[in-house]
Amino acid sequence: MNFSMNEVQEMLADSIEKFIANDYDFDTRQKYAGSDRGYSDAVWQQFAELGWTAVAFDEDDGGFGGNAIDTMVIMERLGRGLIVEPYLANVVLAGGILKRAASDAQKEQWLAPILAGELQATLAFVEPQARYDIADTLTIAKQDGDDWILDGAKGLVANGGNAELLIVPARTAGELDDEDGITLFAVNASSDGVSLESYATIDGLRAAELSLQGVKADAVIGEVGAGFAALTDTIDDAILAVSAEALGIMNVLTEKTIEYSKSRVQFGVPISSFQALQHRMVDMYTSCEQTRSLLMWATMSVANDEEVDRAISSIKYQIGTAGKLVAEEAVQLHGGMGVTWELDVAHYFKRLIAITQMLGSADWHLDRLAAG
Amino acid sequence: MNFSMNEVQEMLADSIEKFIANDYDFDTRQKYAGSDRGYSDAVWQQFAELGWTAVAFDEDDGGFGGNAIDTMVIMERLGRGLIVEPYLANVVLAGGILKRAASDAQKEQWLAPILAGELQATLAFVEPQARYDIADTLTIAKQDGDDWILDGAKGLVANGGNAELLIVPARTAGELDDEDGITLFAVNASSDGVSLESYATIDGLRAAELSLQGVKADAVIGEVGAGFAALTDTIDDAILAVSAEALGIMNVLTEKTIEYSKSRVQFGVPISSFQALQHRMVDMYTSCEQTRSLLMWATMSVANDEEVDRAISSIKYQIGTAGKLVAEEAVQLHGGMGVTWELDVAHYFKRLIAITQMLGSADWHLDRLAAG
Amino acid sequence: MNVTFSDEEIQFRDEVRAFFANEFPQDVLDKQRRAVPLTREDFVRFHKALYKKGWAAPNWPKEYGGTGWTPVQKYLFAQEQGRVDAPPPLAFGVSMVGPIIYSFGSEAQKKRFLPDILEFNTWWCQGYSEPGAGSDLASLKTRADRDGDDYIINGTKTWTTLGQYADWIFCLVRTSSDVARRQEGISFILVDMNTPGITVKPIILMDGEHEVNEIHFDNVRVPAENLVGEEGKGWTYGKVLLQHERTNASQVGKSKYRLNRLRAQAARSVRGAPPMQDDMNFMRKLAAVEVKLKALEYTDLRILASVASGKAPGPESSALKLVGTEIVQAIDTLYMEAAGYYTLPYVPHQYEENFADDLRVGEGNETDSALEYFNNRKHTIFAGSNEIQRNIIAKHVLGL
Amino acid sequence: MNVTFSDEEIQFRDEVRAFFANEFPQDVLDKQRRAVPLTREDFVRFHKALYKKGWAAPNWPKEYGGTGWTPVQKYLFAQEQGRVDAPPPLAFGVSMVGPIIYSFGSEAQKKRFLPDILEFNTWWCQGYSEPGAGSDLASLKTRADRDGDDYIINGTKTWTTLGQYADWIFCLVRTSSDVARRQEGISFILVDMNTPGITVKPIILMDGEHEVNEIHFDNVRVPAENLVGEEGKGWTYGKVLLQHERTNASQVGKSKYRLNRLRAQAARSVRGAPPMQDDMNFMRKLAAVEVKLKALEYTDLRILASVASGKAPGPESSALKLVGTEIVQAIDTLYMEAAGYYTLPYVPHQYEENFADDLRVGEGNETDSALEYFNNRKHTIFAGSNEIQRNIIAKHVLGL
Repeated sequence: MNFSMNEVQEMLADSIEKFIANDYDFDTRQKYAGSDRGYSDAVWQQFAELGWTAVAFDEDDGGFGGNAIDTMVIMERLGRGLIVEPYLANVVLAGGILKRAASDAQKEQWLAPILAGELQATLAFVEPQARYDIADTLTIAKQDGDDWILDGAKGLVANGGNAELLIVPARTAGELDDEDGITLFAVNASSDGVSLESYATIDGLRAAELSLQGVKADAVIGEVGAGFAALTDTIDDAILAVSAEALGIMNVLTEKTIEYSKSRVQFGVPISSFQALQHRMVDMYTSCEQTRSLLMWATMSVANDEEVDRAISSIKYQIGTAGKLVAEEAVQLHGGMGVTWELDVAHYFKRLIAITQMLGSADWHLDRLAAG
Repeated sequence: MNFSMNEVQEMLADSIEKFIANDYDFDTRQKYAGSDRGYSDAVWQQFAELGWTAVAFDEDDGGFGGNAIDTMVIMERLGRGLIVEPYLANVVLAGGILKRAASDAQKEQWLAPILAGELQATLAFVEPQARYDIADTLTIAKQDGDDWILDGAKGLVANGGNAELLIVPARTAGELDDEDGITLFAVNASSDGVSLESYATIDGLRAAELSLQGVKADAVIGEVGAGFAALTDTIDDAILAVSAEALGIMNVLTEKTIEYSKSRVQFGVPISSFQALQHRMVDMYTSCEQTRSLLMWATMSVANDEEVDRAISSIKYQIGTAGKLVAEEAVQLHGGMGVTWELDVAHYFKRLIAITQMLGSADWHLDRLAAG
Repeated sequence: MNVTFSDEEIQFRDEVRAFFANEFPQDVLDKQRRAVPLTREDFVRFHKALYKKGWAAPNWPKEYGGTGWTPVQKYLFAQEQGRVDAPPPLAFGVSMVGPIIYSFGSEAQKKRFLPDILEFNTWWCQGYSEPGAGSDLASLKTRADRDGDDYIINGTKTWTTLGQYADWIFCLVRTSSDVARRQEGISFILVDMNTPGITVKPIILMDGEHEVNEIHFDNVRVPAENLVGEEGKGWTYGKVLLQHERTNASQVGKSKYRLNRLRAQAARSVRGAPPMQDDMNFMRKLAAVEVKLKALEYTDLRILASVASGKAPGPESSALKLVGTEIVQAIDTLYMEAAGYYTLPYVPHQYEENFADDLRVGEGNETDSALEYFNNRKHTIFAGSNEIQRNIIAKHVLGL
Repeated sequence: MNVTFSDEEIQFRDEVRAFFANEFPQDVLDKQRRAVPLTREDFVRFHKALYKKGWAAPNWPKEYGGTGWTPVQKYLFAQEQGRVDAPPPLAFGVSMVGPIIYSFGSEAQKKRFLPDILEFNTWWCQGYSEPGAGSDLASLKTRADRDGDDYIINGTKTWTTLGQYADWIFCLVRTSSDVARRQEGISFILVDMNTPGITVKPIILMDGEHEVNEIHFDNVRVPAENLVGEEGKGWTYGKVLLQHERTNASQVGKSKYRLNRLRAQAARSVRGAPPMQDDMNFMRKLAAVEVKLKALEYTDLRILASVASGKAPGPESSALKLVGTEIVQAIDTLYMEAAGYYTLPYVPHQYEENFADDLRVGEGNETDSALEYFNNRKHTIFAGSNEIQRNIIAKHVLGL
């Protein structure tokens, strides 16, 4: 039994922390978030050069043969840095589908350049009517000779405005929310009939509403009608990834709150001396510890392919509840300063809240656990 | 708009408070609770002589023409005194059925002696399998010539061991939980086939498991098959009554906790000076105030026959949640003393918890509200 | 015990309802419902509508142009206002500085300021909090030094709501430091925002909106005649007002409106998704908040009734702010749960007329849900944080 | 990062499992499951079973008869014990006074006391808390005055668990008052419960059971040789022990057992009512507690791993007690919700053999649910209340 990182992970963690400390302070983050693309391409290139994009891929796919545990190590630190670069969309989502379902040729064509930072990609898995059910797919694909023609709409496409490659699950058979009959398509964002309405999200990142009207797909990824397995496994990875990111944020918020409480003087004493606030900060701390424990369990479970559904819903439920508690307490205990745009606390808060709202809310996952 | 008591209510409240202050301290209460019958018949006679049993009945029925508001005034104070005398079973439950459904002759025969304290009665409305659904009735009554023969089982019959008159809802038609087809029967507790297993309840009161095997009923109360209306209205009264009792207990627990915190010295200061405890006592206080407001609304709604179902489920949900919070905080803040049999706090706690478990739990009533 | 209203009261309620249906600017109501921030001109128009109706100052004595309403009438007005989600009148002029001026000000000050407050010709803002003095207001540092017939003011005030629109500001300033209690050195003074040396610096809140400001005073020269009441008595005057700030803090009307709107929204399908009312767990939470709100409404009424019977609103009104703001934030969360994924798009002002339809995202004010949630975090912090409210109740109500 | 166990560890776990299945008194397990209080003799029998197996003292060094288990082995033992709901070994002798004696006691004391503790020939109880000294233990007043070769003890100890069965008691007593810090006047002494002047007064808890006691010392003469270590060092010795009291405080094994039993109970119909598992809201709450418990299990394991890697269990283990006891009480509430109306009957001991079947009320241990809920209120109060635990974390972990 061992809860510590291996050497490679130590090095990885160390280099990311150094990068954030030296090159990614809050003002820089805000500058990147406010830029046209919503992130810094230079930083993205750096991630690729340092190999951070390739950690969790097989050697054959040009990766380092890591797994969910390595991604956890990375994402927790990206969370601490409040990083806006599109790691989730490119590496975890698009990369996750490709490594699972793509042919060698397709990996050559798309996965390699994604990991190299040369191609921007994403997975358009949310449909407006589906709430959090990824099987709920109205977008349809019809065969026309050798071509597949897609029609439908996808929402909240992470990094959608920047992506050149869109991976689009569409229904080729079955009913509204059948798991069978979903096929994964590679779609070039510049194809006729593709329209992407890009916008900022509440956390300062970018997403887009995607509409597909008679769009010719570039290729089918994996087998026709059998895309759901790769889709679910990829979404599970994404849930672990954002949960690790959320834990990083929860810890930063707790540390900053403790720090602030020691420096903020009211009634002649630092507010850290008020017992009512002390006890609430203790609850923030234990929430972080409980969340870290659960994240480790969940990540190891997925890595060992044990109790995966339970692990995934448990950790996302935990993030949805403990994360919300820590976020709200951090703002409350920062008082007026906590609600200002100027202070980083509000932006950690907003990213954390955004995470609680994506990939299944606390209630949605608790329902899954309750149904057993 | 007016939230204060009228003159009659003021007098009533005043006389009950005086009685408790002078004749019903905690040791006395414990003595009565520990006696064979589980209450003091002398005290019960006194209640009847003072007319406290007759307040909420029409003049024609030998009452004072009061309503749910008067009962609220009484029950809140009986709660403060942690009274064990069977007011709920005799007056609110049995009396409630009789005043609504009984013939004048039957009122003469049973209601009058109940209000006079000469007859012990109760309503056996709980069935073991029914959880909190009063329509869920398996006990059946079959007609045999002019007689009705009852077979079945009832649980948690309040005051069952002492009651001479049992009012028993039984099914004369319809399915398991139809509202139609339920008939109210008067059963003499000493009839053949009646067996009553009496026991103490966690709050120091008494209840009994009732089994009916080929029992000949004394009479039908009201119309055959149409007993449900009187039954629901009576249960609604009972919910208001125990809610008022619970509010009385909540206030006592909050007052005692504040008092104790001022006298209990730790680390050289009274624990009332610890801010974390102060804020928790504030939440106890606001819970009491919120509960009082809701009880007043609910009671007036029932008195004016407006939004009755919503009012009833709202107040019982409030008692189930705010009551539990106040009860548990009171014990916790009393520390070790709070968990001892010796101190009255534990017994207020247990009665309050018992109330949250009867006549529909918080969750059960919240479901009713959610279903609209 | 009863909560029935007299015929006169019913009649009054109908008159208020008619006012909001006809005389109140409907485009302002419409903006409010679309969560579009109101312009300065919007505020002025609806205040003038109230003035025209003679309802500008419910709390003022009749002699100064007040309505002379009973507590019940004030309650009914607030209810009707909440029922249509009308923006509440700004408190700074009519509810805050006005009462201080007619209670403690000179005749000259009354003549000069009260009519313009009534008619909303002058926009007032509040200068209390300072960067270093939040919950601990008495530690404020902004100094007003006497210089001939003037005071010279130096310092910084913050969290000044809508200060960017203000013509005048009322401030608590320190006029003396050698006093036994810090409070005794504080005075109450009125300052023209156009006086040289005043700069208004916007503070953007986390929802991206400009609602509050930081106001810097750099040797601002103010005529001594603008001092209200006696030097050093400012704290006493100001406290009356903080008390008042809390009395409308339950926000019951507004919360009722939002819950009803949410129920209606939950009854229909949004974006083709199943209606939220099919989700029993969501409906349970909604019902639980409704119970809390119903209780608060009656707590409000109970305090109202005791005020009506002559008692002054005591510290127990702190409980109104405590519970009221918790309910506001619970409702925010319910809206976000209903919006689900569509909480995420950040598209402010997308419901303004000039905003292109095809750029809008989501439905049913979904994308407002997060912005409202963000903005409403302030309710448990500003106007005396809920921690301070608990301290007040602990000390003054429970005697701890 | 992994939580796989070595083959040796798996083997050990199986051995423990076999022990509880065969060598541990099965009637004791059976009583435990029926929530029947154990008799003194029950306790003695199962402790002797542990001794016979050589597992009496997992925490002791081998030289004194300890098992020399690794932290992982201790964890596995606790897991297996929880899995069958076996009563945990009493802490007073082997976990509390034992370590103090072999760490700070004289050779004579070691020879005299340790073997009987191992073999459970002497039953020990704890004399720390006093009526006036609960959370603030250092304010204890029980005095031990030197008189020749003896100490004369006067005072009262309270909350003494199972003191009615005890042969010996270990006490913190005040041997000197003229010291700089209150702590410095405190000494650690061992007292034979049969000494004249000791009276044991039962304290009945709200569930009606006799579990704790008040112990009065009236001029109790104790040989000075029973003092452990140096006079005035008792506080230091005692603190080690309080720390230890917390390390097994998560109660994960027991809580796991209770949740599994509840899931099984929820799957079947009780009293002909629909199974609780048809109630989604109940199952949601159950699932939520399971998540909390899973997280705590891994917090436990993480601390365990750090201990295994040589670090001492620090104040962060306070979090284990905090969360662990909250979970215990959350489970109590779930049992009461499942029991519904049948929480109410107060029929203690109704599952004892000699209890007449037809006098039993309810099913599925329903009528225990309230008694267990009542009794478990103590967990957030005794052994350092959760408020004290929060203070400890605030001070020693967060540096507030």
